Amino acid sequence: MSNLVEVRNLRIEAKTDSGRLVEIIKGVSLDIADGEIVALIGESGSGKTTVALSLMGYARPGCRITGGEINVSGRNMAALSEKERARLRGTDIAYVPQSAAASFNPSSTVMEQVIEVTRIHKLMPPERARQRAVELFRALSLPDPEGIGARYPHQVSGGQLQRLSAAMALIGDPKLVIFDEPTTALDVTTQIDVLKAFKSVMRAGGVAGVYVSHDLAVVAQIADRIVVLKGGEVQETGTTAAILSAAQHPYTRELLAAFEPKPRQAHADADAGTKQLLRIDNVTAGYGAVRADGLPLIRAVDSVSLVVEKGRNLGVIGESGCGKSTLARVIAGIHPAAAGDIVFDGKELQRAARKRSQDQLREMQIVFQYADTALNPAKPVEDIISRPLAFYHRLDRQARSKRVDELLDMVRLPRTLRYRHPSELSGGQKQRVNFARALAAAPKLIICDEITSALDTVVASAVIELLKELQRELGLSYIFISHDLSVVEAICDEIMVMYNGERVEQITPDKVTAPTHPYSKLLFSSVPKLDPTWLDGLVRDPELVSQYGHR
Amino acid sequence: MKSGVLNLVLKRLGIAVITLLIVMFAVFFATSMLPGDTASILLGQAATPEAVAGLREAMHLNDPAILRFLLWLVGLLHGDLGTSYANEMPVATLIGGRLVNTMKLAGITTLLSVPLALTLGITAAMLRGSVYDRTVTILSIGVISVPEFMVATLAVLLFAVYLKWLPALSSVNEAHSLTDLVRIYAMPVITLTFVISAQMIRMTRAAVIETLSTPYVEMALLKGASRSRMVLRHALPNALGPIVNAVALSLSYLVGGVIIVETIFNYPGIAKLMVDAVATRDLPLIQSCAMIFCLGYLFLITAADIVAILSNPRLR
Amino acid sequence: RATNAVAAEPVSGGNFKAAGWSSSTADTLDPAKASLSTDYVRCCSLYNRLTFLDKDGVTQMELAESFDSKDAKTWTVKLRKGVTFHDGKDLTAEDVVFSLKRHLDPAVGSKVAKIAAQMTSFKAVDKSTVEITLADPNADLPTILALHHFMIVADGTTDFSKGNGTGAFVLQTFDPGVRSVVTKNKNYWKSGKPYLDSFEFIAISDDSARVNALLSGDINFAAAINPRAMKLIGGQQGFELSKTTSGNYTDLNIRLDMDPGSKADFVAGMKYLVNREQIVKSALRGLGEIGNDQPVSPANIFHNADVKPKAFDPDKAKFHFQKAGLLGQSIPVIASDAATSSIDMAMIIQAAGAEIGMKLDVQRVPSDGYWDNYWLKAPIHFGNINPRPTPDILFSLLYASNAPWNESQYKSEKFDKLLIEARGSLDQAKRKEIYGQMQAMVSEEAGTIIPAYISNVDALSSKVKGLEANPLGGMMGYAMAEYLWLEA
Amino acid sequence: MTIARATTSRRSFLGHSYSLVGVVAALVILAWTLVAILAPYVIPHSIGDIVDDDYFGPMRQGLWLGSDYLGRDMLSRVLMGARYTVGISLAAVSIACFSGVVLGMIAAVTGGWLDTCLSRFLDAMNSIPSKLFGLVVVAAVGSSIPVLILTLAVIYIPGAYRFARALAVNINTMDFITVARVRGESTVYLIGSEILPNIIRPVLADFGLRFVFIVLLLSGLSFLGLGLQPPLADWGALVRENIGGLPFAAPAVIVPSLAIASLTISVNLLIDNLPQKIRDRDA
Ligand SMILES: Nc1ncnc2c1ncn2[C@@H]1O[C@H](COP(=O)(O)OP(=O)(O)OP(=O)(O)O)[C@@H](O)[C@H]1O
Ligand SMILES: Nc1ncnc2c1ncn2[C@@H]1O[C@H](COP(=O)(O)OP(=O)(O)OP(=O)(O)O)[C@@H](O)[C@H]1O
Ligand SMILES: [Mg+2]
Ligand SMILES: [Mg+2]
Ligand code: NI
Repeated sequence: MSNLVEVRNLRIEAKTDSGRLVEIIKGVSLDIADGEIVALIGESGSGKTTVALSLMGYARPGCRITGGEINVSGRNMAALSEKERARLRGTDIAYVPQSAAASFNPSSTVMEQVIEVTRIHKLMPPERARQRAVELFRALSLPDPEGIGARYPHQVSGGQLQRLSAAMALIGDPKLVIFDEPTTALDVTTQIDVLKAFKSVMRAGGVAGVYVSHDLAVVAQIADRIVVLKGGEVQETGTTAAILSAAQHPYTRELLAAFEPKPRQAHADADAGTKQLLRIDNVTAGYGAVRADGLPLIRAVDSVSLVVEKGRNLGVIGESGCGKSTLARVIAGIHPAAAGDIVFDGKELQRAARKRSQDQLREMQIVFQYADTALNPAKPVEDIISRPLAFYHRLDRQARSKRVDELLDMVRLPRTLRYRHPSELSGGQKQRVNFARALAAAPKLIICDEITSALDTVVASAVIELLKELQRELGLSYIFISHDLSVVEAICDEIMVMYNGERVEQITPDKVTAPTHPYSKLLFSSVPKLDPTWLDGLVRDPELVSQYGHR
Repeated sequence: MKSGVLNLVLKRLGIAVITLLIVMFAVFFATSMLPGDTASILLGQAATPEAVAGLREAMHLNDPAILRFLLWLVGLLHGDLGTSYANEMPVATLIGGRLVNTMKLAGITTLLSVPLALTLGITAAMLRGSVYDRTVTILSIGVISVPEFMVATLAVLLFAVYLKWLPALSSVNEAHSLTDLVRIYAMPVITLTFVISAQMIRMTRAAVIETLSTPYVEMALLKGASRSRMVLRHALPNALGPIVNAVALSLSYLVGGVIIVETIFNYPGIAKLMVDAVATRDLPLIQSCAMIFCLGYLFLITAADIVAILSNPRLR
Repeated sequence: RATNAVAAEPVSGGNFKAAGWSSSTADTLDPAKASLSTDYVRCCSLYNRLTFLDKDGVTQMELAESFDSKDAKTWTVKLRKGVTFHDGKDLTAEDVVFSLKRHLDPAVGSKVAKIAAQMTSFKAVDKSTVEITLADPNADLPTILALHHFMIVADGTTDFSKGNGTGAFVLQTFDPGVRSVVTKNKNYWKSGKPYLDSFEFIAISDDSARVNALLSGDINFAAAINPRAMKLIGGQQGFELSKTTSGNYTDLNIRLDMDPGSKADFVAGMKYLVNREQIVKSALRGLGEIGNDQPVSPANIFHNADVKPKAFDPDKAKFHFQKAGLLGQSIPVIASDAATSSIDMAMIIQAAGAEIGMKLDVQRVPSDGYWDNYWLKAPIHFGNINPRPTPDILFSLLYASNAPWNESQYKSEKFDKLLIEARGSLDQAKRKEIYGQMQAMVSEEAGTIIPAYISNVDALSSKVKGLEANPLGGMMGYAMAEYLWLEA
Repeated sequence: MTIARATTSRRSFLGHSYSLVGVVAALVILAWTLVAILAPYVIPHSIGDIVDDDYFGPMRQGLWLGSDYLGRDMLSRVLMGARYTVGISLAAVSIACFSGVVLGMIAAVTGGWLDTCLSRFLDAMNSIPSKLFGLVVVAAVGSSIPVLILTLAVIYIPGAYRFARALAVNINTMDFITVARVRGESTVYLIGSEILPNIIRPVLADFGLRFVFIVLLLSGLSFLGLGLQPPLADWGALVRENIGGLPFAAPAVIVPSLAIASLTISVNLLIDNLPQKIRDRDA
């Protein structure tokens, strides 16, 4: 056996609650050589996470490995006993989960969890493990590498958690690391540091990797080979260069084509009597104790003003933790502002959602960043989506059911998904259900907080198309929060750059090549390119990096 | 963080004092709702109107009840629990030794039942749906569905009457050695363990099952953690909130609810004292006992709340 | 099988442990306040009375040497000499005067204040002579003073927690509601007694627990066991039963001054409806004697055996109920665990009623507060009367027009006259005749139904010797501690 | 999660899936319910009639479950006892859990003063001894079966409240609740449709336990004079009044104990193995 990993004809079935079997992986085969990094790309819901997990001999609840072989360093993971598998997990094969936030135990410190692998497998004394962890933190450009380990997960931002879980995987010196969308929560500037760290660690240790991602540019930087999945089957395999430059399979071509989103056409009625839909003036909000002047101790949003015009979109970009989500919550009234005014559709809005009228609530919908927690785990998808239909529009049962089908179609989800619980969906599927629910309300303004972060390029561009279409038909407006600059460029009429709670600049998409504020410059120069050599050849202005890089 | 916890504890203590006052008043109100008063009850069948009137006069029961209650509260502030109406002894004396007995019994039972119940609950959760799990469920429900007095009586019949291994009565004053102690406490403790464990077992099981399906437990599995590590290190700390609540509620039973065990094993504890006090409408004694029960209960639930908060860094 | 230990040679020594059935924080060592068997047992071991009732119901002298009276109104009591209290003080007439006079003080809360009220004056004639004057003549005074409440305490005692008496034992520990331990009084005036080194008394209110404690050897004596446990103990080696039929009874009272008792036919019907045999057989499991609706039991020398119990006759009962126009109506009957076996009796009567279409609505009420809230008050309710040594006490307490506990509100001038006549007479034969007549009267006329006199069964280890039955109740009229010994 | 997976084989029928254990448990409960309904028509003897001269009689022809301490027919008494044990306990536990859980969820969702006041008030109620409470109820409103049911319910509301609130507080912090809130949903919808489905399993487990407690407390209250009047008796009371038969292994004490155990165990097993609605309909 020459390869580190040899998967042959892998089949994984899920059992629905009626006992019906659904094949989610239909005979996948793939090889990974020692020290090689293989990227799994493909449609959201195609089984990337499932295949990745199966390499550890694990299938999620409700799923079962029903056929095939998974040989990792010569042992068939599917056939081993649970004990033997446990021995390999963490030491031979390590996993970086897709949703890092949920994968940390909320009641113990980050450091404890990072070094737990060394405790379980008695790899090294805890002191030594801690030192090693700090080295990894530093390599992954985490702020305060010495002190961050003592914090609890909730005291660390989403992007930081993602890097911490990478450290957790790397500490056991595994032969194979499985990264499941490890940079989705990172802004592009941080992403660069992290990718560099991954590359150097893996190269230094000769570690092989499986890199699951929807982001082709990122994949281009890190992977040696690419496996394209769709519907639980491998579509195409090839070296990174080959796939990127000369893809054979039509689906792969589709993916690649979708990577370059059509830039936004100038609005047809752009100048025709624009009307303000939303205006916020000098809004300040934050967390922690309220000070004497009525403002909170920690200000996550600091005197931000913005305007959204009817039928137009505003993009909000900025570093992870700069206050984007907080701003969204403030506008939606979930986190009432401490100061400032919000005017919506000509009327002054109450700061707290509780005090707004039902129509006001309906007309402004917010799509939460974390789809995992925004969907009630106890309810099937159809109930989740049809509630706004019943609540706002008083549709009867049949009409609701019909509308649910339409909405599922719109967000490119199969209709059969309607009966599932959120736990039976993939990351990107959850995200789309979350979005479909907002659409169901038929609002005037939708605040989208990272609604495409877990979507593959094809589906993401389909969703973007959907947004545009709806906008054309219904005159909707969006506030679009994203770390993905190309998506923002594609849809937004205006882009607001935030840094540390403040608005530093507002530009139009056609000017992204020439931002004026230095932070914006750094940001835009960090957007990865589809060119595999981009990362290695990247030179950034060291002054900018030291000023706006991670503190 | 530290001062936050301190603040929290202080706040809870303040609330506990208010709750205590509410309870005291409710108990007072309840007692005065009951027909009959100490004088007529003490005289029992001999209660002729004249005799009752005379005794009432002599016992100063003619003062308005609320006044006596308030006086008792004032006395309490000076650490004086008052004097029993029924036998004119200081309430503190009456309660003293019995409270110690109750605490001993409760303490020993806790030491036995809590670890046992948690172990069974956790293992049942780990092996959910297995024969073991079902057996634990059936046994734990079966055991509490047998009335307490029957468990106790059966135990006495078996261990004291037929096998003669253990004494039928738990005469605390005869404990001179450790073996005596074991012999005396064995049966009451076993009976009480039967009574209170089921709730802890079931609730522990339910809470652990909920946390076992979280992504971080799944992550622990993917790190190669053993079953016990997953449960003890990852699931349990996060299920602690509901578990300590169930434990607190179960243990609160040990303070005031053990009347049947006290009766059958003739164990001089405080539950029987309260029943006697109610029977004789002995207001100072009722109030003092009620206060002890309430304090015990408040202590337990407050401790549970605090443990729950401490176990969850998010709430700290 | 109800064995009475035959007198063998008593042996001294041994620690005796007995269990009664009730205790409470209201447990007291003040004889005037004694209300439960626990109190009686303790008081009997610590104190003495002037007189006591022997096993045949005959009054014997204890601290008194003699009781004399010419008119049954003024009584001269000579006290025994050489008796000392536990604290060393000699017994004097002052102590007796103090002990008796206390009962008249309402603040003491004496249980026998009503009976004591007839003693209008006390005089310590000399160190060992007391003169007691009664309001009206009463030939029974020596017997009345055999009641447990009339124990003699030291003059001026206010704190009874020391249990300072002249009795056979000295108090060691007393924990109200829990237990008491008394040890042998070395200076006891009855020579040779007591035999036991110590006597511990506890209460186990649970019937089966009490029996089990005896069977497991934790105690030597279990008082008042459930008749159903007899089978169990009877079958065991090393245990014995002692049966006492005293005058204890549970009665069904129909108040004659309230509906439906005001209809004479209802009362008559009820008397026929009570299946006395079944009550004795099923509710009491044979441990009782069929009663004939009057309070003087066969154990009493004044019992009138000619008053026959009414036979169970549902047809007659139905006839009377029909006549009273009450058939088919629902009549509430109050019963409670407080009155021994009353719930069982009520159910037996209820079942009989159901057969003839008489609907009796048995209401079980809490034993807590029963005597205060229901007894004497409800139109139809159960009572439970402890044995009293004389018909006079029973009648004046329970049936005289001005009786404090006139359970059925029976009022008869003739009866009242007879009562006073018998009380003042020193002629035994005449009294017996009058009492006999009175028994017949209440049996027929009063609203009280006494289906049975309840026997008491104590269970004990065969090592316990010296136990005899006593008409005042189980445990040798509660005074057993002084008389028992443990076989080596 | 491999370690927390139910291994029961389930069968489906009418859009629900059932486990065998659950079906058996449901059948036992159904059987007792039928007994409760039909008891008056099938009992061989009136429950008050003394039909045996002996007491604690053994099982024999005519007296299939022997006789009780008075010599009454045990079979009739157990069958009739089912009425009270099943009926009263189920009514009481339903009221207790319904009110407790609803109040608990409202407190968790509303928070603030309402939460504090409600929690303290119910804590206070919980620390009043139930015997005292029972006596007060008898004294204040007298005794009848509805009063008995309400008393039992009131005694167990605080516990149910505390438990439900503890669970609901955790759920209440989740984003999906916020989503529903900013949709403008009412409290009723929040607790009924968003929170309840997520706490229903532990709440039901709690329901099962409380049911057992109520079955047992029922007889205790009857002895305080609250509710059932002689000769009626629930199973707990049957055990209690016949406890003297234990040394003789009399059926009079064993049978009602087994009846209680069979009912309470079935209720709890059913709760653990409830039929589940099958969502997947595209088979
Ligand atoms: N318990 C289940 N029952 C039925 N289908 C399931 C279950 N769990 C997952 N699936 C389906 O399996 C497929 C593969 O899921 P997986 O999480 O592997 O997708 P993915 O490729 O990682 O997608 P994403 O990029 O959105 O995370 C999805 O279509 C999902 O709906
Ligand atoms: N509940 C909270 N308590 C205290 N601080 C918080 C809380 N929630 C967020 N913060 C802090 O407020 C700041 C802004 O957070 P916010 O979630 O708005 O960031 P973001 O821009 O949306 O980041 P990301 O791109 O990672 O989603 C961060 O520094 C974060 O640590
Ligand atoms: Mg995935
Ligand atoms: Mg955010
Ligand atoms: Ni992305």
